[in-house]
Amino acid sequence: MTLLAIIIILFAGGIIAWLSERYLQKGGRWISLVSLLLAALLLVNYWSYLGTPQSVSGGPWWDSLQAAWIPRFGISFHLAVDGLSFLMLTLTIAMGIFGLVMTWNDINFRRGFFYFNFLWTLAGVVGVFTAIDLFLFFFFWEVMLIPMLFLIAVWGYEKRIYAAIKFFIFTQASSLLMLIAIVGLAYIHYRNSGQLTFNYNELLGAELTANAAYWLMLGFFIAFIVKLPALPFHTWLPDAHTQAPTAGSILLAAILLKTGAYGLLRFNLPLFPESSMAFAPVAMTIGAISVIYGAMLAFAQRDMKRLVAYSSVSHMGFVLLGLYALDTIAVQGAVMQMIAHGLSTAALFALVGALQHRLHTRDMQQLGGVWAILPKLSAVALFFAIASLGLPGLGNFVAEFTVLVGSFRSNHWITALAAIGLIGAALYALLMMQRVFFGKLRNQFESPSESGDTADLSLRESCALLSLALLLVVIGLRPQPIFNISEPTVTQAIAEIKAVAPDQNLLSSQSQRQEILISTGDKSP
Amino acid sequence: MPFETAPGLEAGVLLASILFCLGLAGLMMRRNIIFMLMCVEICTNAAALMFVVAGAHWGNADGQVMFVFVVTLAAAEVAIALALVLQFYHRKHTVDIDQLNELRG
Amino acid sequence: MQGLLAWVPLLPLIGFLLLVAIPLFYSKEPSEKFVTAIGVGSVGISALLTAIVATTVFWQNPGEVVNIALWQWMLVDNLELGFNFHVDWLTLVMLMIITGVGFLIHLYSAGYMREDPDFRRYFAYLNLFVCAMLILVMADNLVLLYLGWEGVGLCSYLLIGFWYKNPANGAAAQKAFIVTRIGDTAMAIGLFLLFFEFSTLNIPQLISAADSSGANSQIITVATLLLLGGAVGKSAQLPLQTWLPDAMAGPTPVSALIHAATMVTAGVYLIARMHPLYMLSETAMTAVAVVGALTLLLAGFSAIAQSDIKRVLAYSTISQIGYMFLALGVGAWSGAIFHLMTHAFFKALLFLSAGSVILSLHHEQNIFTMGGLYRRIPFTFICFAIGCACLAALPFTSGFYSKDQILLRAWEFHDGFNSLWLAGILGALVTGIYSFRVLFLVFAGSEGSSSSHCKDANNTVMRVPLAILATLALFGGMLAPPLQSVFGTQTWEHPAAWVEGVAIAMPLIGLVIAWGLSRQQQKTGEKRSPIMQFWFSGWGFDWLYENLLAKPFRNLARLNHKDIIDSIYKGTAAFSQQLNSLLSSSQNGQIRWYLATFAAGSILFLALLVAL
Amino acid sequence: MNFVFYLTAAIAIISTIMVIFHKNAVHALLYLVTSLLAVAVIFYQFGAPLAAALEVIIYAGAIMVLIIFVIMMLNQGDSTVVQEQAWLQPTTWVGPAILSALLLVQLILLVSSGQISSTQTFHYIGPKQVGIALFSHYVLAVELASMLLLAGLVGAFHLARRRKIDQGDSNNAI
Repeated sequence: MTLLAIIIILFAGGIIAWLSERYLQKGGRWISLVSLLLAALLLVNYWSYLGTPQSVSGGPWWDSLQAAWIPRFGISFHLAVDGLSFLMLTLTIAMGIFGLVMTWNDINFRRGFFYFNFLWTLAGVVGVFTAIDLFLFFFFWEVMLIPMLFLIAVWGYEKRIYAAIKFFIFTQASSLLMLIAIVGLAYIHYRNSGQLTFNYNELLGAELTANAAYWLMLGFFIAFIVKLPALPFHTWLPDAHTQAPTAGSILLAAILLKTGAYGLLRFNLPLFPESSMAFAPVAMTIGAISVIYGAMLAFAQRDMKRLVAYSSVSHMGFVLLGLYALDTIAVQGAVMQMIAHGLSTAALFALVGALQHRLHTRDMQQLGGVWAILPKLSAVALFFAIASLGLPGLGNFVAEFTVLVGSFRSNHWITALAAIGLIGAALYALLMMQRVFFGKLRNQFESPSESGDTADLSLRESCALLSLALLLVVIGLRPQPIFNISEPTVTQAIAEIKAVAPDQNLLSSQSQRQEILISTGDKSP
Repeated sequence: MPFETAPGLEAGVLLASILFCLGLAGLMMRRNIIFMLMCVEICTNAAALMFVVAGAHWGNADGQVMFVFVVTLAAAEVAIALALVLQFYHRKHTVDIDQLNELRG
Repeated sequence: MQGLLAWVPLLPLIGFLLLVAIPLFYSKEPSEKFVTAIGVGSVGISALLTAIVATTVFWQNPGEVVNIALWQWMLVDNLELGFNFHVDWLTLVMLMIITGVGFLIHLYSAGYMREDPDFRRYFAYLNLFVCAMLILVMADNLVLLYLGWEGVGLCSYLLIGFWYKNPANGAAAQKAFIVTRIGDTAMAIGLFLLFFEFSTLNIPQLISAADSSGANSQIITVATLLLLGGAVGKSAQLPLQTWLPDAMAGPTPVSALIHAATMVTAGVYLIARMHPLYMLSETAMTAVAVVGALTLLLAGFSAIAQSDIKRVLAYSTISQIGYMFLALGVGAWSGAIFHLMTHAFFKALLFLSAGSVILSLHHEQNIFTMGGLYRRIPFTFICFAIGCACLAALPFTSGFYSKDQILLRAWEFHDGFNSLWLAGILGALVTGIYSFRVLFLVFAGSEGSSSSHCKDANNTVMRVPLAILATLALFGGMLAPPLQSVFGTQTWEHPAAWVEGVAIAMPLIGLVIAWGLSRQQQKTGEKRSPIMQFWFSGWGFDWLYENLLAKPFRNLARLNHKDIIDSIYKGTAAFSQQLNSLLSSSQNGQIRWYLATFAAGSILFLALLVAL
Repeated sequence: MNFVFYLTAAIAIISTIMVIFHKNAVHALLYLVTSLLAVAVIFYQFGAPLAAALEVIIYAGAIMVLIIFVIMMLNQGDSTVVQEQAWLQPTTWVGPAILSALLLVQLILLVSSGQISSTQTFHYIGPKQVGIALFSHYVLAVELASMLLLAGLVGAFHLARRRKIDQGDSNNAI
């Protein structure tokens, strides 16, 4: 019931926020805050599950809720939560609160409708992270898109319509693919077993021919990596991120991208273990190339927000790499990367938003030397920039390191390639610091007399950003609790795959070893 | 009862075709709506002629029945069309059909 | 008592946090005294703690190994990492250098940076650096070491670019970080490979695993070479040495602490720490030695041609670390660490006295505008001279003892032809030349253009560290650390007397040459012959990398800044738009046009009918 | 009798040509009436007296009168002739003429290629037969036609009504 309550609270909060605009000018944000806090409070319900590691045999689910929805087609309203979902839910709610607080005063028109969209996006995402019925999953997948579309199209920056349409076409086309794959899967299962169902747990046992499984897997895969996004489907992201309002960018970067990764881990790998295994090298290559390509493009940008957006492509490449390494360490690292990237990138977007709010530009050619006028903001930006370049001791490092260590075990060369992305990350992160915060202060910013706008971070912003920073440090130094929470889900997914080909993995690692031996040759005695 | 004076089916069809083509040509070349309406009348008339000729050839009353319907149609059409012309002239003070292009894509 | 060790890295961290958090509670900038108390005090207490632990625990029992487990960092599958410290004598030596020399440099900084508007930020960075460096040397697993490794890299970046208003400083900082990051990435891949082979990254476990099992020697070779990549990057060795000369853009005490005494020697520490692995691979050992030999020569010659006092010292640092690598490569582990220690003393001394010179001359760094300063700033002169003597390894200075050990060991290391020893000896000559050249150019001879407005800028906080460091530099040779517990007892027969003789003579010959050279150069000024120009540019490495790597990358990035992949989608969109406008232009609202198309269509249709 | 047919056919064609090329609307209309009358004669020749009568009464009579009325109501004056002159340039009519000619050629080709029975017998179909067919077999169509006419009536009345049209609201007045 808790899950349903969270979703209902968010949906209802959105509607109330919209309706209340007529009576309370700025009431929407308070209503949103209250509903988000309520949702967070409900999440605390699951506190008792945190300490105790769940046995895999008893199923990984902590809590579930099932009600018939369209029984005729075997569709039910089936929500469930396990460690992975819980982490993602926590991230969702936390980032929702963060985005709300960071943009507390930013929305000047149609406030009610804004908060309506904001909360509905979150509600959709919560649904995506908890839906266990494939049809319901698809339903929520669509629910989160439309409000996001409005967020971009109504409150965005100069080229918002273009960005919104691009975002919509990409995600809609990809979710269509997913719908086909879902229906195909249910249909094949129906033909084999005579039972029409969209239930995840039952479809896990669906018997598929290798060929059919491969195509279905590809359908899911493309849908999810468009969202992730990975090469070559990433191009909606820079536009959408750049044009979205700050709160929208935060939602997009911190949460919406994670739905793709979540989908890969929750659905793609367990549903199609054999074909995922066959496909893994390709997916890992895509991931590694995304890492490098994203970093390179981030380096080439002038627009600060675009830079951060491309850095997302780079970071999410690590997630893809880790997931398809099909190795416990790497998958755990991918989960960690989802969280760490959510925190660091959300903060960076918030900072760019704050900067633009104050200096009215995000073009790095026009910025420079901002440290002199906004030292606090710059220091915080420095922190998140180095977090994003993967400095050890912060969350992103733990994630990237575990991803790489794990993937190295399944494929040396691709991982080595992806590791080059670490250099790329340093290039773009430092470039941003140099161009924006260091160097000479531009003349037009020198006189703060223009307005009180150029005030440094307010207490509200500082608190929001510092709590994120603190979280990153905590994750960086003590990531174990998170690893523990996601462990049952990850081990189960990996076990599922390992069970399919118990010796194939061994074989491949053996052959990898052989490869190394050959490549190093006879250098040492 | 056979009707001996008839000049032949081909001739009738030919005449109908010529009249129709003339009407179509006029429809395309005139810009004045009134003239266009007249050309529409020529076309419908040619079609009606075709019905009658064919009916006569096969000795069937259907041809003339259709003629009756065509006339009915023409009457209704002209009535509506002329009303539209009046309204159009009232608004634009012209009878130039080229001014009526607000439905362009 | 041993638990105190955990406080050693923690105290600077607390100092850092306090300094950073001040604006949260206090709207005004705190006074310099307060900042100094926190910044210098934290490191001072750390140094004190280290000294206490060293005397109480380690002095009595040289074989003592202290393990401090703080908390579990990660436990995923079989990847188990702890936030644990492992302290043995090797670590202890590093601890003493970092906290001891670090404290002195902090103290000096308080004087050097006085009245800088960003005083607090400076000490925050410096404290963070000390913390990271301490974690680096105390780590008991390679990932924790990597944490410190990257942490010091970050602080180096921040401190090089400390005066951020000058874009050149920022560029130098960026270069430093990125070049070292290239090495770090190699090192990271090395860690992956080690974990792949041994399923652990804990250093003692790794070493025992490598020793005991018939571990795959090829993998160990590759892994050690990759670790060497990291060491080369951090220690500014060939081929990643280009960042260090530029790193002199930072404040001079920073150069003393980070780019001379501690951080740049991290590579040496890493290899020394992992020496059992290196011993398993002859290839890796040779690589280390060759890198060291080549670097020490290349950097030495470059140092001769420099005109910026700090760049001379930077190249000399590269060269001296080359000696350490040479020592590592020939298996003189304790010699390398001993040289690391003495080098920390005398190079810190040199940088700090150079700082005094620079401050006295109002931030003038060109040695050709100096000259005859020994009269104006005698104290600095004495300190600098002591530093130079140690650097050149004149007999009975600390540098002499440590370098002698390396050269002797290299002599033993026959590979048919004593090329490594020859490189070392030639390097000793070059060292003599460049160190005394700069001494003579700055302090001796006639006064240069900027000497006239020289004003002694030393105050007490600066003099005290200088004095202590000078003493250490002179007599540090007596303090050879008892590293047998770590590296085992190494014995070697004494070589022929003439070998010793050559090693002693070289610096003296260098001194004479330097005198002549400096006389001549003071007359000719800054003109350089082509070969000198080539050396001045650091053997063209910067040029090479700029044109081979940086420029192509930048051009590629610029070419592709619109994202070539997006053009696929943009192309699709443009195509459909074209199609749309084509079709919509047919819908022009002209009834007569529609009629014409209708007629044409009928004609086409009938034509088909007729044709068929 | 064929002579009469060809004569009336020629009259019909010529007068139709005059309709489409004439500048003056009233004159053109008179030519149209002529053309329709000629067609009525042809109907008669083909043994369709009812059709001939209806052609004269409804087409040439009622419908043409309607058009005349409208021309009068528009009351454009003499300027129309000049305007028509300007609108009917060779560049305007060459294209349509070619298209129509092409169409005609194709129709002729089609007609001539068909096998027409040589027995050129035409049947006389009187009003009675037509009436019987109309009110037995086609009664539904007749009802529909009546509804069409009713709709036409109402529509024409509604559309032609002159209303006060505000400037701003002119777009959705119809």
